[in-house]
Amino acid sequence: MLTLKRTDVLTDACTHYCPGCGHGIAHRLVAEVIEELGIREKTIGIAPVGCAVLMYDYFNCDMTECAHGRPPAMATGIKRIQPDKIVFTYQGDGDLAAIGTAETIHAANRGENITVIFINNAIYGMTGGQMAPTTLTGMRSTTSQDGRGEHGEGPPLKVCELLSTLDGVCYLERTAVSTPKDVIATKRAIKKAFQNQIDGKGFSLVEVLSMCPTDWKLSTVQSVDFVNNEMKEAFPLGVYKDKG
Amino acid sequence: MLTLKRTDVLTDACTHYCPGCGHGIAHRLVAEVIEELGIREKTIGIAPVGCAVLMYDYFNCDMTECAHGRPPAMATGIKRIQPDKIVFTYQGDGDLAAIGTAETIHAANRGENITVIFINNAIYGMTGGQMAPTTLTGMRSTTSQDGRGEHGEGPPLKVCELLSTLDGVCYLERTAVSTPKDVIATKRAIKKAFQNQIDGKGFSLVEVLSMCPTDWKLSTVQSVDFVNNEMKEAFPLGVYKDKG
Amino acid sequence: MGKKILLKGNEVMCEAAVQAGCRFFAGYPITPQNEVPEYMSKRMPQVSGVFVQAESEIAAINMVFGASASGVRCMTSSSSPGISLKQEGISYIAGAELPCLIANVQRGGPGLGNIRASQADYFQAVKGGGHGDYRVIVLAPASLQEIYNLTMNAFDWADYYRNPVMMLSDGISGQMAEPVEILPYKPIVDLPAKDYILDGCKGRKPRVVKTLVLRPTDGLVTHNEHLQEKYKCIESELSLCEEYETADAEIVIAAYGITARIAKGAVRLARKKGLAAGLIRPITLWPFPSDAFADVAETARQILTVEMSHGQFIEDVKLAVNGTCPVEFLGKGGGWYPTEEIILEKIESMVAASVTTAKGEL
Amino acid sequence: MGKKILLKGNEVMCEAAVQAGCRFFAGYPITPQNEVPEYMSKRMPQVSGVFVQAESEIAAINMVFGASASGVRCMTSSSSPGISLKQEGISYIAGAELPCLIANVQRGGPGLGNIRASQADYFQAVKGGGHGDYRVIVLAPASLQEIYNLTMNAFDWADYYRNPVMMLSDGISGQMAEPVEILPYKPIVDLPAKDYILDGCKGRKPRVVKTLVLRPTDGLVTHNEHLQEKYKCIESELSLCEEYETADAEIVIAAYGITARIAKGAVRLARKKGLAAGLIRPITLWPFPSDAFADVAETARQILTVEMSHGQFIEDVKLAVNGTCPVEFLGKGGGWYPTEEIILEKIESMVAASVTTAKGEL
Amino acid sequence: MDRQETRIIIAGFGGQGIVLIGNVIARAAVIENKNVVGMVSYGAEMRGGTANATVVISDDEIFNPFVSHPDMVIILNQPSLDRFEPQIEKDGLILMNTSMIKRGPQRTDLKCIKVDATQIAQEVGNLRVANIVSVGAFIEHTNLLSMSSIEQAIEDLFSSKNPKLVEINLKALHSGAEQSHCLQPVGRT
Amino acid sequence: MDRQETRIIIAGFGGQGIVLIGNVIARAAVIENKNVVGMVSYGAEMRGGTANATVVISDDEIFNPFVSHPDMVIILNQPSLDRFEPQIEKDGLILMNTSMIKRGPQRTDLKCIKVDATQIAQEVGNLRVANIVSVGAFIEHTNLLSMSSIEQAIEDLFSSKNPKLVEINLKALHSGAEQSHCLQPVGRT
Amino acid sequence: MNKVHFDKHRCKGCGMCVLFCPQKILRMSADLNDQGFSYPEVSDPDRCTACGMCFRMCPDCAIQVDKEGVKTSDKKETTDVME
Amino acid sequence: MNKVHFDKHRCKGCGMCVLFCPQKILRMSADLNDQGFSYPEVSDPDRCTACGMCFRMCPDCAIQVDKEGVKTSDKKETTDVME
Ligand SMILES: Cc1ncc(C[n+]2csc(CCOP(=O)(O)OP(=O)(O)O)c2C)c(N)n1
Ligand SMILES: Cc1ncc(C[n+]2csc(CCOP(=O)(O)OP(=O)(O)O)c2C)c(N)n1
Ligand code: SF4
Ligand code: SF4
Ligand code: SF4
Ligand code: SF4
Ligand code: SF4
Ligand code: SF4
Ligand SMILES: [Mg+2]
Ligand SMILES: [Mg+2]
Repeated sequence: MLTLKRTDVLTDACTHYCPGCGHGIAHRLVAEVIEELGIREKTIGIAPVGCAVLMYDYFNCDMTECAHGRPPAMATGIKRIQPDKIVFTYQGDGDLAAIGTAETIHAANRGENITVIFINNAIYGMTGGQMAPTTLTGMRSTTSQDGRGEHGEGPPLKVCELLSTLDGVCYLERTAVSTPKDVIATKRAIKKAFQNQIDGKGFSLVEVLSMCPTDWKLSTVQSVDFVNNEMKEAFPLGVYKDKG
Repeated sequence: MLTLKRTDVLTDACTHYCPGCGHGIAHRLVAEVIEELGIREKTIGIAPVGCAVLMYDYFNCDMTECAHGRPPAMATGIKRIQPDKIVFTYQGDGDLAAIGTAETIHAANRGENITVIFINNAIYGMTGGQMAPTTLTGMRSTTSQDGRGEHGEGPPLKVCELLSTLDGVCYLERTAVSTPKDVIATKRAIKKAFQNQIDGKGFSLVEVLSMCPTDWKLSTVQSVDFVNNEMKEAFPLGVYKDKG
Repeated sequence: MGKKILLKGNEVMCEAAVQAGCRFFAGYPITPQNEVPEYMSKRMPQVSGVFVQAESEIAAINMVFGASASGVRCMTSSSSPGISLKQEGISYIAGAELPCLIANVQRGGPGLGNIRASQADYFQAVKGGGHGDYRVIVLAPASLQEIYNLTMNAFDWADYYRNPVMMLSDGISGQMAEPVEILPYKPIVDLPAKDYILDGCKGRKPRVVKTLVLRPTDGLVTHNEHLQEKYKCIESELSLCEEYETADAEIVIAAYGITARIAKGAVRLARKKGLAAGLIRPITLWPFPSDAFADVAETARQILTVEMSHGQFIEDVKLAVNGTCPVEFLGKGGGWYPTEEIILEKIESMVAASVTTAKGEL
Repeated sequence: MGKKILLKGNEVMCEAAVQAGCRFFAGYPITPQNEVPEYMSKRMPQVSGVFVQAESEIAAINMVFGASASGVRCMTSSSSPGISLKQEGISYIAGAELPCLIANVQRGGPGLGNIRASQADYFQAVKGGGHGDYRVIVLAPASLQEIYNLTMNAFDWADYYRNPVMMLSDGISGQMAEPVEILPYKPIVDLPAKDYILDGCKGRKPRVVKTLVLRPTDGLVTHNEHLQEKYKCIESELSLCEEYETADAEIVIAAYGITARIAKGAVRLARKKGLAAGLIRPITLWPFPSDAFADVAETARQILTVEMSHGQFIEDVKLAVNGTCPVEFLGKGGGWYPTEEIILEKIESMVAASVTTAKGEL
Repeated sequence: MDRQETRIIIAGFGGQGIVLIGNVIARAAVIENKNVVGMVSYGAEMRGGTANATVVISDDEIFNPFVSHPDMVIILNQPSLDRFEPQIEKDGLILMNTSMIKRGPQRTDLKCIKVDATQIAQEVGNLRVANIVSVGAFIEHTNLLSMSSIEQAIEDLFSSKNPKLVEINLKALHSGAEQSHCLQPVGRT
Repeated sequence: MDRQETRIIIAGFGGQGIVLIGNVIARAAVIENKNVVGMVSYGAEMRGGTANATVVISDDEIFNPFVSHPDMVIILNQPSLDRFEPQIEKDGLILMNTSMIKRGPQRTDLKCIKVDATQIAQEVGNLRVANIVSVGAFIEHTNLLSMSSIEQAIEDLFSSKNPKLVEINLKALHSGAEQSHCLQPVGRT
Repeated sequence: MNKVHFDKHRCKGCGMCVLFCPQKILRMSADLNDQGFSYPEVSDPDRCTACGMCFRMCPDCAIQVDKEGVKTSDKKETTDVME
Repeated sequence: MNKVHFDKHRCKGCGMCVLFCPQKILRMSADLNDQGFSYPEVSDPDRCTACGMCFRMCPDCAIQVDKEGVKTSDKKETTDVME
């Protein structure tokens, strides 16, 4: 009998995430991939500053938490010293695409052999719903109260598209966790991103479109719809780079 | 009689640049464009931290000098307060594409209505020849003594290609100052980048491939050859974006 | 007296800034100061001002650098880790002698720490977390009305002295709501013309705003001497301090900001118990009101420094007192909050100890 | 005694680091410390170490954060503006209690300033330019041989106390070349096992390296108390100081680093002139050798603080002396260099003044 | 300790409108020209957990804005009862939303207001006004503030948004006042 | 001031090999077991300007590594003469590359070594060794260091790179020593 | 026997499982758990196909699904990657 | 009359003008200027076409070229943009 159940790579702790938050799904997928690849005992994860900051309490492997936006730099330090270990970062859109822009781009361009899980929920979750670099045009947040784009905020930043121009990058895919099919695709992508690292192929990043019902001020159902209708349009899913 | 001579937008000061340095040519072009567009009295220039830091001594218009890598942020502050003024930054590859990566990308993505002159000389000039983000693969510098790429430095970062993915950007062109033809093309591009600002079109950037004989440890002639043969291959010239 | 309205400390600061003519704000979210960018994002467009959510704290301070060079009253805000990131920029702005307001709504450190209130960025604010010999005027309000008033003053002082001003707030002061009277802005000093502004050189010689001084070789030495003279002038003109029941106090509590507010309650309790306690509260942390402290040290038998950190403010107290009076300490970092009772207890134990000593001396 | 070789101060520091087993360096170019990344870029691959030219100072310090969590001896280096940018990271590393070496080859500030030597980052280094109550061990060598020796020790102390160490150098010390004996590394303390390292949880429970402490509510308070206890322990074990001719000195110069070296020359000159001068030179700036200063204050008539800044170090001198001895000041920032002659002159004027005073007192 | 001031904690689940309770009480205090300080728990502490707010009211100056040992608590769910009951000052007061809390207080020194707030809110016609129901009960059984100031505060808060909200909240307020009862401390009887 | 030490400034254009002069002298001092401190001007100051280096040599401890008032200067071009001549200590020494400098020193208290360094270098066969020609002249007319230590230093520096370089530099050294002359201070005669 | 099991205490009542159950056999409880959330109940256990959609979409790993008759490949007990 | 004029004192002797002169009529001086640089001399002024290539490539604005017979459009005295 095959049982779908909580993997041991997750600790028993209940997460602090809000009901319906996409972080929970993404956590499970990363944990299952680590389990399936049998790499728990050589994995070092880096939590971001963002809602996922406490993920060190949720993962049953060595973990660290790093200054806001700097996980790729910290990962570089760890991986360069321990090339035989598996190093991943898990970052939000504020972390990875605002304050951490330089660290993201340069780790990617150096082709650091790490895996980056990028949770794009189009908002600053942890700090209570401010505009993120990925907030959609017209979308309201506590710091874009007239809707993004009305006061020179520019359009949402597309990270996969941006990074795809870098020769150093190995693999980029954008997925979602807003339907079972997307969840399956996300897991496949995450697995590939870890496998690439095992195979020494270099920088892999999976961008996951994810729900933040709380700061979007939407119900679970509305949040899922928002990802499926609005976010997927602004951020088309797919593989943006695959060096194979 | 048409006289080709030093424009008054440049001060009388002799520059501190090394013999054969591309900064001098680029300075003249920017100054001539300012003169030709008749905007000297409403232009505010931002000098980088790099060999061009002293350009405030060379330009006959309001100038400021800013923390390393932050000219686009400072320009944002100035231009947002004085939208009727013409604001340009002049930055090296270390300034714009290493420490200033985040500021560059986000000012570009916000579509700030500014003009960026980006001098790519593939090296940290001012500090004495360390590897820049744009140093070519295999090229030796004081911090890539075995040639770039041997110790995980990654390939050179291509700024125009990178920024071309941003919806907020108006105009991107890569030119050079290593032949008279290139110089003419560069001036045309710079003029367009300023004209775009005058027309309120948003973020324009001209990347100028430029000689640094001193830190390349090459003669003038060799430097010119290096730009024409090696750099142009790694950084193809052309228009990377033009919203028109 | 105008109508009082209920606002959070963070919002009070913003509204005061708006009233004082602040028309540029750049910031990046961080708890517990998020009300600041949120309020400003709404308020700035209403007054034809500019709000920019920057990509980082570093970008924000450099946007402010640019806005200030453009002559507008401007401001940024953050909390501890974000303020650390601004240190280079603050050093630049101070070096370039530009006015601006920087708010630090302090939280628990070091590192990511937590989001409870703290006063552990005292050194950073007062001694200078950035490089070089520069000074930032540091204000430490103890009530929301004072946040309101000092924020308005801050812009005046910044312009008057051409110097950045830091509002050293904390998580409690920023998050608590209290009725505040929204007074209209009136400049408290004659403001000098801003003859350094970069606004295009029409009809005048081009100007330069810069911090690099290469020539002559001792040019930067001269510039530093000029800065130091200005700082001396600020020290002589601007040291602000409140004293409460110090005249006959044997034990004087030294505290600032929210801690001073609580300490005042402790003084009240102590007085009720017949203990001669008092409070000295610097309102400006830099310039530090050293003279007032020295005076107090002459009459007081002991000074008790209370701070929500592990002994930072106390160094300035000791420097001011210069050994003329013993200085005791009560404080912890990381989100420890003093109460009137804890402070009272400490006062009582100090009294007891001094009585014992007195006896022992007989 | 081994053979002496001629190296620049910056290179001496690098070679000592390599000898002490440093195997990770991340940095970003900045004058006057460029020899450091340049040397390391060459040397690290030779010893199977890692050199990374980071995209910024911020990235560099966070790479070091990661390398240290991996258990390797590691280091970063910069000069003043770049060190300001590292303040957030330093606060994190200190909060996480990880060892590393951070070198600041100080230059003139504030802002971009210039590239001459300076000592104006004293406050930043010693008081903490970052947020929160953390401490960094700060070393101030006065010769290249001392740079060599202290750099090796620095890694031991960092490991032993699980704390970042800062080498507070300056443009002169970094750029000057002097013959140095390249001694082999020997640990000076028994090094504890690194049981905090993240290297995959094989055969053990997973570990976490972090600075966020949310639970229990007072968890961060407890963590801070733990840090403070460690700092007290370091203070009691590690305060280092050199005294020169202080025994009978009436005027004692207090100075550190390159300034102390020059001051020593001034003491020699003064002694030749029959003036009872001496020198007290802290080798560790934090922990500050307060006891030694207090002792000196008991016998000296006056103390003269000399620093290449506008009065930072002097505050620690005053705090240590606590009013028991007058403390005079000689110093400027922005690239001003003291000479033996200038210091001697100041000593002479102090002597003259004190004679006058003595007369006046009659 | 003899204090002039009343220190209140309000606690419940995130969605129960805790902040609004604090806001209404604080505004009413301002209307009565009292000194008042309000604060809301903030940040990551909130996520998926309980929320709480504090209000301090006094005729005199308020020194400590931070409440660790409240005189009165308004508790809307079980976990908050567990957490805050031990912190209440001796002889303090506790208000419990009995719809969400099964057990009574364990301490015997507390005055206890009970109100079936969720139930009453349902009757009023909107589950979300359970918070204001509690306020009604709270004001009814304490001498802290007058009901009319609370009414005024509710009007100030809602009239600009939606007049209908004023109506339903006032209704909730009065239902809470009417349909609640106050038990004297067990220990004292 | 009575000092044990000799403080030297070497100055010229960027490409004239100023740093090497300092290096050779400092290394020779190390060979003679003297205390020595060397320093080179650095950074943006260099760009397009003059370069200079300093060396302090002493049998005793060296306290101040920074030279503002040299006892001796080696000057390879005109702008450097203009800049450094006023800074030389009283009764100091100046070495001038007369190929590049038209006027003599203006001060009358200085001992003056003259060497046509560029010219001699050309004769030796390589314009770039003009710097070592100057070193030869300098050592010949001062008592600072022995010629053999300088020779040793040159060997240490160049032998690993290219033995031919050793040869030509030694030749330059000796030509400089031979083809230079030293004038006593004008003021004294 | 139920093929789907809920860890009521872990559940945050988000309703994702209800939303994505293709059989529409899940509904939220009237009761609340200790955290104050209602949680899913199976209205018609027999119609459960053990498809795992609820498991996949649950952000809190509060669901277990037993797929009878499906063989467990050795190491891959939990998998979303359909091979 | 020479069409090309050099500001000897501004020149840094880089040789760019020499390199790019299509007429190959420029050479570096044996003499050095005050900065210590040799500077360009025109070997055969008559062959100068006033093409401006030297001007365009000079990093130090040390060159002036007079284009006789070419009309100066009012505001555009100096221009590299060939219209
Ligand atoms: C230097 C610094 N700046 C800002 C913050 C405050 N902060 C914490 S999390 C966060 C952003 C969270 O958004 P995101 O990265 O998108 O993660 P999410 O919470 O949405 O998953 C911010 C700005 C901080 N802790 N440190
Ligand atoms: C924060 C900070 N980091 C580093 C430096 C040192 N620095 C000065 S210029 C420069 C880079 C110069 O290279 P580039 O930007 O390419 O300009 P170039 O000199 O090549 O024109 C660096 C790293 C600094 N001044 N400030
Ligand atoms: S705020 Fe948003 S991202 Fe954060 S835990 Fe809640 S739902 Fe998830
Ligand atoms: S170092 Fe390079 S970029 Fe800098 S002035 Fe010299 S040639 Fe130009
Ligand atoms: S396993 Fe499938 S059918 Fe069964 S409850 Fe879950 S989603 Fe519904
Ligand atoms: S998806 Fe999970 S958390 Fe959400 S209601 Fe269903 S079981 Fe509960
Ligand atoms: S104008 Fe043309 S032809 Fe005349 S010197 Fe210059 S490059 Fe040569
Ligand atoms: S291009 Fe200019 S600087 Fe270069 S040699 Fe010719 S005139 Fe002189
Ligand atoms: Mg987010
Ligand atoms: Mg460059």
